Amino acid sequence: MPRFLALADAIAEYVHDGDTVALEGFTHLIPFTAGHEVIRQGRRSLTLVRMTPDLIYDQLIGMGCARKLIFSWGGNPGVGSLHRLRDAVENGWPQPLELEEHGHAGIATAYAAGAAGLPLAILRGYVGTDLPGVNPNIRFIEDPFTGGRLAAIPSLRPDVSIVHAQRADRAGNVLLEGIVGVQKEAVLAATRAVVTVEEVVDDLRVASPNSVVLPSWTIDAIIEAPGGARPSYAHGYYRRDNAFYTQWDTISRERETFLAWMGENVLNRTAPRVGRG
Amino acid sequence: MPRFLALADAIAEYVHDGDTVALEGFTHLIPFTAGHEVIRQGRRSLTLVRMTPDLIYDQLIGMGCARKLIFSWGGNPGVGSLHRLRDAVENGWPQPLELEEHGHAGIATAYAAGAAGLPLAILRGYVGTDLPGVNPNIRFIEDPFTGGRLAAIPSLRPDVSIVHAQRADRAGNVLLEGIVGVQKEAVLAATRAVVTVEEVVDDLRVASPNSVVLPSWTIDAIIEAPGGARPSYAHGYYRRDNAFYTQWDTISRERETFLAWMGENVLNRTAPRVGRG
Amino acid sequence: MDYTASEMMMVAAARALKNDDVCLVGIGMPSAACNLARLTHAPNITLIYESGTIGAKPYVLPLSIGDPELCETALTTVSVPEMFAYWLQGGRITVGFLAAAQIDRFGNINTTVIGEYSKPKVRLPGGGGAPEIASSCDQVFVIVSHSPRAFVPKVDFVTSFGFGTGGNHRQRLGITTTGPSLIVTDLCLMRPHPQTKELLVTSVHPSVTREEIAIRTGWPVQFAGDLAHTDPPTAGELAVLRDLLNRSGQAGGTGPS
Amino acid sequence: MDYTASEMMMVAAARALKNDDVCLVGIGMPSAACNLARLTHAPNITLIYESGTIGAKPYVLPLSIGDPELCETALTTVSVPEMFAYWLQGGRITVGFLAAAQIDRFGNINTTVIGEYSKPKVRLPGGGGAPEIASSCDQVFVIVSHSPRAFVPKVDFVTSFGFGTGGNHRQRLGITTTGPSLIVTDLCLMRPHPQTKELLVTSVHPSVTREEIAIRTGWPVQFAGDLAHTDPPTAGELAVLRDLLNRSGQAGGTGPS
Repeated sequence: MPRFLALADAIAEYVHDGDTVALEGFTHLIPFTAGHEVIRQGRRSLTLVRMTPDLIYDQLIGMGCARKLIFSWGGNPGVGSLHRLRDAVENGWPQPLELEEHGHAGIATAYAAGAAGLPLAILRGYVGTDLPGVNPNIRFIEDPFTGGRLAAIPSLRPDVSIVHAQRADRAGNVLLEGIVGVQKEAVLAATRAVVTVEEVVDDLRVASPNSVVLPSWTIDAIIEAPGGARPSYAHGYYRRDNAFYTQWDTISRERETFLAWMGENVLNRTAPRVGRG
Repeated sequence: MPRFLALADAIAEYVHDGDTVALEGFTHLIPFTAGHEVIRQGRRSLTLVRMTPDLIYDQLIGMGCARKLIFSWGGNPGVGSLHRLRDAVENGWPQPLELEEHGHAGIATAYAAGAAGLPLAILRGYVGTDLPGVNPNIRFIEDPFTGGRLAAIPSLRPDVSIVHAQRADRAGNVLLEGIVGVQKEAVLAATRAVVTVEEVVDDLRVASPNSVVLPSWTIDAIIEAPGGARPSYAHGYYRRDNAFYTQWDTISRERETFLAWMGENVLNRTAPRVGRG
Repeated sequence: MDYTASEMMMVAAARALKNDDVCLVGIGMPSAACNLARLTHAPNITLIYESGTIGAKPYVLPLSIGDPELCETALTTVSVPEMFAYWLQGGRITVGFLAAAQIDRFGNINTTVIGEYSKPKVRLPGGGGAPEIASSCDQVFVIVSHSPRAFVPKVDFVTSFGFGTGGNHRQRLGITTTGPSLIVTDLCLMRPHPQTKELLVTSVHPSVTREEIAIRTGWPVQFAGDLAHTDPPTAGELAVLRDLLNRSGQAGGTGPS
Repeated sequence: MDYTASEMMMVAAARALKNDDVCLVGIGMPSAACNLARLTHAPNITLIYESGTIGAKPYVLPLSIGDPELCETALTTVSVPEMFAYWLQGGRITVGFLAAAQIDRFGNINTTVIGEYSKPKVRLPGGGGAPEIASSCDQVFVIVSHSPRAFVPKVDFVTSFGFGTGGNHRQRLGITTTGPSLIVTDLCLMRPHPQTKELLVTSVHPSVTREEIAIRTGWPVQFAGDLAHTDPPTAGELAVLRDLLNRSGQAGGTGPS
């Protein structure tokens, strides 16, 4: 049974300097509120993992929380670059950022392999590309049956995965619905799992026997954080703030405007002390 | 877009002598009606694949349709032996049956690998057991990252997979709900896919965006076959006939009673000529 | 209070389960034992059936591992490939239950064939989920009737690896889980010796003698130094169990598994 | 009827799609082109976004590949690991769309870095799904604005493999799919030469000259012997496209992808 915690307490307890951390979400259900608390608590030297590092990772990187990024696509979807990510890679500001770069197929299957207790993932991929030349974690193995070659990458096993979901029941079971991304895999692959939810309810309201549910005993901490995915969205609760994603391009382009925005909108706010569900 | 066919026409067109055939279903949604038509049409030399060959495979084997079985558990769930399977293996009646034997984990991941276009599946499995000694399709590979050993088996790619589902819409999209087994993987891994359904409807009535749906373009033929899973069951339609599973132990124990039952209940019936949905 | 040997087995297995266990449940006695635990001292135990039903709370015991009752009462139902990949192989199960046609002194189990594989005297159903349940669950509980036919010096076929030839054989093969930690029979409980891993009788059921156990074990069975005596089923345990079996139409026993 | 170069690109890409295609759709122009096809000549086309939405029929164009509009209109939404395993790698996609920061004469694509990888002049977003889209889809369509900066003799980094060094390089690497079969630019359509696999101009858009194409291509571009002239967008195509862009709030263009 997970603990129902306030956000600040959960981040303090479960996210440590130097951890490998995945805040997952594929456009939908991105755990912004949790990420902001990681920034406020000043975590350092994190290895961030994510298929699609987007604005929250741009913010974590720009605020100096990360020393390494394991990723496959680092852009602002439909808008353009992540300027803080670029500044870290191109200019080492505020500190250098080591990259371990994959394709989506690689990261997705590496999370799945982690969830499945396998040390590696295999896929038909990377053939002919320059990625294996810059990422020693992309290798090739021989199929003992056909003699064919397949790409192999180590499975992903984050120290802690943080995801946002629609709701939890009071026993701590969690429902994810809509674009579910790799969140289930990220949770099951991780040593520790922290989940923010829109609401804690008596009845999980599971629509189908095959709905995506994380049982309570797979989760360490649950935080009730309404709006916790904004400016991304929560299917059935609120929609994506596409305008903010566009504005971020301007906010983040220069270091000064970025720092000013972070000060006003993240650092000077305190995490809501929501009581238990 | 799949074709809506009568059962006899679909089996005649899509199941050929010598094919590797998977009639999948994990206790739930077992395609009995389709299997009976395969028997009536006298298919021979089939390689049957199934995690849990149960009564319909006992019938196919006892009627001489199969030359080989790829499987992991061949019993009558909660009741005991499959007597026709045993008679084929122990006494070669009505003909010898070659076995390729795995564990559930192996077959499940081999279907998944087939669906994923991989030539092999890897798993932590089979270590210390005698199965690799009797199944040359169980081998071991070395993980290039840790040096550890993992079991490897060829992916499963049936010539034709046959499954039963709750319903199809008129465009040919199919909904599976409840215990969904490996049916999605079996369909996606196969060269040809035939689906019997309880009903063809205007509205698929999908409960969740994450419900298990097979898009029309993954299926070759759909047959409206109400009750097509009996004596197994269809979640939301009818329940499992546990009494018949128990009776089968008596019916199938002796060759004569088996043949009499098959004559009366399968051979002397014709497939319902259901029109298109 | 009168009770049957089967009832003693189910009660003894149920007692070994804890409230926070996540069990991969087999059909028959394991299912009865797990649900008895859930209905008595372990209300929050998680029951998983390999059909993909997670957190099932069946009101009546299923005949098969995929009965509608399981899906209808489960927290969620996942595909079978996911069940074996994320949940079993992923190391999420604390206790897996296995049956055995044969079990040897080191807890290796045969459910494949009696006789030679290529020309068997009896073709058994096979491994199903058992080979990987035996290697991936933290612990394995085996429920089996005590007879020299079942308790053999060496199994005809290793379907599910226990402790191999004993000692650290599991670790040498790279298996990190505990293995068969409890054998429940109609006569006694057995547990592996901490070093040799040979199965020892650790608790004798009421009104069973050492001689009876020795006669019905196919190797020179050893008894633990601190041999215990199994408490008989309590009236409360029996009432819950019989009610469960009765409403499941399985009062006469749980059928062959 | 007046139209923009972007409109010509989207219309030309849409025309290349068939009613039974299963498309892996990128954001921006590919999404506009695929939905234009769906709303005109290919009503049954299947649109898949790599967020897991299968059979999406968005009324408004999404800004991201995971906008709510996609899930809400899709036949079903699967997990991202399933999307890449069963649907892309499984060989279920007939046409994948790719963007390019750089593309070379053999259709190799760079979306990773300009300059050296370890010390890039410009760090681009990276591959995302592209490396495996390029190898697993039956065909790949590339939509890219025609400039010498984009059409380079050799890409700085091969993010997505096209035809490598040409000829049978794909087959030699064991890749069985067709590769980039159509490049749509604001000036022309290009297709690979059947043998050499060098990209040839096969159709010139209205009022574009060969010289202009040559100047804006970073290698000595060749023209097909049976060079065609692209039909301008029809009034019907433009009406549907503009209506789609307008209601999506993207009338000024589809934004950078």
